[in-house]
Amino acid sequence: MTDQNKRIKDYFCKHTTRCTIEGVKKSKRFVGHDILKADAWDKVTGEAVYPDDISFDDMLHIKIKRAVHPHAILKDIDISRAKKVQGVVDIIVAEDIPDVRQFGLIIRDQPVLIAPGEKMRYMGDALAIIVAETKEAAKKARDLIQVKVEELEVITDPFRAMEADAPNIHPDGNIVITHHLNRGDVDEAFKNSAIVEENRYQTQFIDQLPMQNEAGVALYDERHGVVDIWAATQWLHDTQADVAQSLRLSKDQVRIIQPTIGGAFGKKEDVSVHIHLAIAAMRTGRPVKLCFTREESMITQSKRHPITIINKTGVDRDGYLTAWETKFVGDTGAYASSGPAVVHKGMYHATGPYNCPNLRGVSHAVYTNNTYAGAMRGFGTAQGAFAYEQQMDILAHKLNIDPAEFRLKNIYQKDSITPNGQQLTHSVNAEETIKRVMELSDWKGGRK
Amino acid sequence: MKKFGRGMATIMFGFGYGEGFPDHSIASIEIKEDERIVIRTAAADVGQGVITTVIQIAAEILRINPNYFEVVQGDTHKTKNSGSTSATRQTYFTGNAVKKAAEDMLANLYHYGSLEFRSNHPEIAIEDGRIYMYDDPDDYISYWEMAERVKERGEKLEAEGSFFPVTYSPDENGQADKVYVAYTFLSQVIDIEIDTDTGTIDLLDVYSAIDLGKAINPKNVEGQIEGGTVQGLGMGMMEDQVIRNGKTLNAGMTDYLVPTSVDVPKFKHYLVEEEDSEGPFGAKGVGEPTLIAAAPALANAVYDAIGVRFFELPISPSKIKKALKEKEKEENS
Amino acid sequence: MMRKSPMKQENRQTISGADFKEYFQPENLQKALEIKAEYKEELKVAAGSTDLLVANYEKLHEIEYWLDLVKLDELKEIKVKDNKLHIGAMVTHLDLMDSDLIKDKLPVLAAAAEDVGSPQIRSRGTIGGNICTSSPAGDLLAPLLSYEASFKLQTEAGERIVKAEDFFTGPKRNLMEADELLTEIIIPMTENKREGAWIKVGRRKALVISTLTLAVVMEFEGEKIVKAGVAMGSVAPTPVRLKGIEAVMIDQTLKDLDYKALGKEVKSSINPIDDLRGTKEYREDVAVDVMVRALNEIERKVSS
Amino acid sequence: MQITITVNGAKRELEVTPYTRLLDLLREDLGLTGVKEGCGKGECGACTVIMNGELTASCLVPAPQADQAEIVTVEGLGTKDDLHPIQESFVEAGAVQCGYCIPGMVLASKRLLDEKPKPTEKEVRYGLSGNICRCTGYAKIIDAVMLAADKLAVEGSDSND
Repeated sequence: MTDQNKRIKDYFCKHTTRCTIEGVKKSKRFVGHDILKADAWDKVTGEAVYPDDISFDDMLHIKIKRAVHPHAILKDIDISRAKKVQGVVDIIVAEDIPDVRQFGLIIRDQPVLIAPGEKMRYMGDALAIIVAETKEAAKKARDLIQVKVEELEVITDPFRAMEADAPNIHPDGNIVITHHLNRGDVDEAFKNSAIVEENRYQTQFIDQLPMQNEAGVALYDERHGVVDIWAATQWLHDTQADVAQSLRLSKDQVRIIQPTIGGAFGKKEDVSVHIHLAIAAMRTGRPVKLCFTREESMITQSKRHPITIINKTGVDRDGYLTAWETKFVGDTGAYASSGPAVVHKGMYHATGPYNCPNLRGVSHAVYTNNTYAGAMRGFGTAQGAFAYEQQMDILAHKLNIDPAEFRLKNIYQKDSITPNGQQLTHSVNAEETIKRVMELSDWKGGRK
Repeated sequence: MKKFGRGMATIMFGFGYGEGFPDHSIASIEIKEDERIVIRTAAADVGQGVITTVIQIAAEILRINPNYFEVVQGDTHKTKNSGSTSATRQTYFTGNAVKKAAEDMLANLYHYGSLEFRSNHPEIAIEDGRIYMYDDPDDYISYWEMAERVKERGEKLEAEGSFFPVTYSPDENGQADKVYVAYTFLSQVIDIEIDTDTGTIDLLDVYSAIDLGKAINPKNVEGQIEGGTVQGLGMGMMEDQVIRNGKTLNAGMTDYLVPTSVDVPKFKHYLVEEEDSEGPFGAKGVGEPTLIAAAPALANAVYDAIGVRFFELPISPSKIKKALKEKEKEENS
Repeated sequence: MMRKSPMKQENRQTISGADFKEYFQPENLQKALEIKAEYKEELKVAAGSTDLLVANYEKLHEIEYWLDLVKLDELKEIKVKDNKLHIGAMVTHLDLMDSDLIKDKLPVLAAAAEDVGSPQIRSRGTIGGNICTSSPAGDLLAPLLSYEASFKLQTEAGERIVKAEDFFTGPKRNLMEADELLTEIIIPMTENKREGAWIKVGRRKALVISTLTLAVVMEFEGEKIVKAGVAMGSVAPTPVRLKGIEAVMIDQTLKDLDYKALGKEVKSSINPIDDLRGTKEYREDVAVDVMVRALNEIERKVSS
Repeated sequence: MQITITVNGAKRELEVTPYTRLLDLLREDLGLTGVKEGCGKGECGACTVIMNGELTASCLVPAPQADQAEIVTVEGLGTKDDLHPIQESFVEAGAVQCGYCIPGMVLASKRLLDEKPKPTEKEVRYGLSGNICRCTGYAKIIDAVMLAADKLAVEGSDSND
């Protein structure tokens, strides 16, 4: 760290305990200052250890054989040729691990390996874990595994998934979860509105694209019965719990050690390499390593939800919001992941930071055979903002008001009520952000 | 031809898991005889800087240079649950947990200090790793000596703090008293130029004002705004994982495009610091809110530039060019 | 603050079992041609490797026979001979960008080289590789067509010269025989004033595969256009030379030309497809406008 | 097969296979894990090294093609206790978040500043255009390179005194 001592006199009030509150506030020495990042030194020299930088002697390499069709019943998996590849140590299929349970962030709906008779639901589903002395041998064996499937209708659109005759991707149906919002009298308010604007918005699949792909190393400490996993996760203890329940171990038997994390943005909330690593380490008794390729990462791990948003927004003649009706339909893909929380969090923010007394909303997270969608920075509200902030702009133009002024008219103040009925009791400085950004950009109602 | 456009967006983000989901963080601090102060937290530093944030908070409370701190982080067997690095929650939750642990530690320094000096708090001063009586600063006990002495008592100079605010689960109408612990607000203005020949967008300037209570580390906050905004702009104009019939057509960075150093705009920021939240030193979370305004502000800027609304993301050159053509047709007919 | 992991890899030096049978790294062209004659299509030819390693990602170990041209210094030269520019096939994009000769005589090619991928790709990728990969999006290909380049294809026994416009036969296909190597790119020089324009359209500003490229080269006697080369990339299964457009320009002055009409002519002479990088419609519409832009640019250069 | 390469100033004779990429050779055989793999296809710049003076995607170099080459990786610049001015600038400018792109960024900056000691902002942007960063939005990285240019200029003028 640079020489902080030099600066101490500038910021430190000597008789700290006897200062007034005001004095304390001004005397902050470290908070509010540009202290250099503690981990930066390791990172600029290449010394920081990321998951894929870890290796052990005698370490084996893993590759995963993945689904061959986005929605199909596995009829047969033949690993006989793959097993003959020189250097292959173990090929693990579902029947080798009959006790292993499904995993998942909110709903445990993801199988560790697909067994014959079961369904693969997207291209990232795992069919076999190949463990070999070299990466090359593992790749070669993976490509020699032969799979027979019975293809089913591939559901790519959540609206198709919600139709009565659509095949169920999971036993309980394709709608994972539905939430509602209701406040005030929306129909009456629309009737009394000067302008009502309705639009349908559509967002896309986005990959969080952290620079470091999912990777990890595991080691089984047979003496203590503990499997050590070095891999990234955004929530250490939750991943530990998910791995432990899946493998029917106690939490103490699963130790997860976090190396330096090469970015996450929501993508590293879900289990990725962890369970496969643990299984391979426990079966082979040797250290094992699994690194996803970029392609594998994009196909296998979570996405930002594409959400269809239908917004109907009313204003009165004076430019105040009167009513807002919204519908969110989110494509959560093959597995729930964070989907049951993402889509309605988006809806809960559907009006943006604007006062609106009458509100009606419904949200659905829906299964399809696309790569599953989960968490990504913004968590449903980024999709929602694309819709509500265009609604605001459109209405401002229709009202012939400066879009900034229109926002200021409706912006939350202290004690405003959110769509959830939450009264904002403190720290509501939204208005100031608009005023400040107007100043900063020399805002003149649109073009410079 | 190049057409200038400017768009604004204002967003809010309720952070923490909220919705009645149990959401907490536990952290501990230990002062060691070997001149180290160890903070233990399971909070994952994904690059956003929670390690530095908690050091700053603890250093502030314990009145000692951040150099002395070491963060033990990311080991299920060495740390207690800190919740996830998501929901924009670590500065607020783990920041508060560390602050509480540090406050407990400070109180203990006073406690043990008063025993050593046979005095009481008002006469004792603590600063820069030294405990002493106000009237005799030269006769001090260092934190490290104190750790040694506490150890001799068969105790440890260690403190734990946790933060566990309550939220409520919304009812069937989505209503509850407190759904999220607090909200961060951000307004952004984005200036662009559209090349009408190619339908491509040039990003010029981005102006941001964020209501974050308090910036624990202003430069790192700026880094969050810039990084988040660029991700949001990627969402707005180029990012699109194309999945057709269940298969990804652009798995890889050749055709899944994110902005490069040549694509990104210039930034100006304003931090609204009212220090009025219940986070550490009044801070609120900033991670996610920094992304959210960019795509809508961009869409509004595109409308300002060419008079066309785009309801579907991303706003790609193909879409812009097509819209320009249709608009021209419309205007001619 | 962070502890250094004890598990971090140290010098390990273990080599896993190999499938490859031969890795040839000849030091002269004759030897390379002999190897090519013997192994033909079994060989994977490595020039800058920037395409080869992408195409064979995760299956490099399956390549049995390699022919590495990296030590053929005779293919790394740029020189003038018989009033023609000879560019060795192993000349990199960076070499092209930095060569005064290329910048002076073939500015459109130099500009295209500067738009290839990234600095990391330009330092290794070669002109020969760009040609042999024969991607319709290869950035150097439209300029080579518009400069009327020819390619020297050599075998152990002899050589032939093929015009660039005849070389490309389909997406990633060309008329090279299995025993041939591309050794040289030959471009005629001229005493006439020659001006040109290069336009690359992509979905971001750097590190991007072209959605569309356009290279226009014109030779003037006085104000009269005596020769024209117009070529595009990513608008058909191969990079294409638009001879119909060129014919309209010949013997005209720039003033005589109706830029917009020419642009529309371009649109009707190309056959793009919808793909991830842009729609067919987009490419057609952009073709019109970039043609106009290119002609305006040439007009500016000529008058200055 | 055997190759000879000079890595960060030290000459090495190494046994390689053609499917060993320079990236694998540096990371796995030489333990230089500051060289990162982000995509394996030359599209992200995380594996950037300076090879014979030029920026190179080490994921696209078969090891035998590196025979006789001079390679500089981030480990060849400075150490934690003695940072290179470029590394120091990255720390001070707040240019580091997750850090995965940073070794490549530092090397791209070095190559740029070796050629253009006083770059314009535009030149910096183009100089870094082969290196994707997903965290920072590049602003602080661009600041860092400008800061490094200043530092190196001061250093250069000092040594000329």
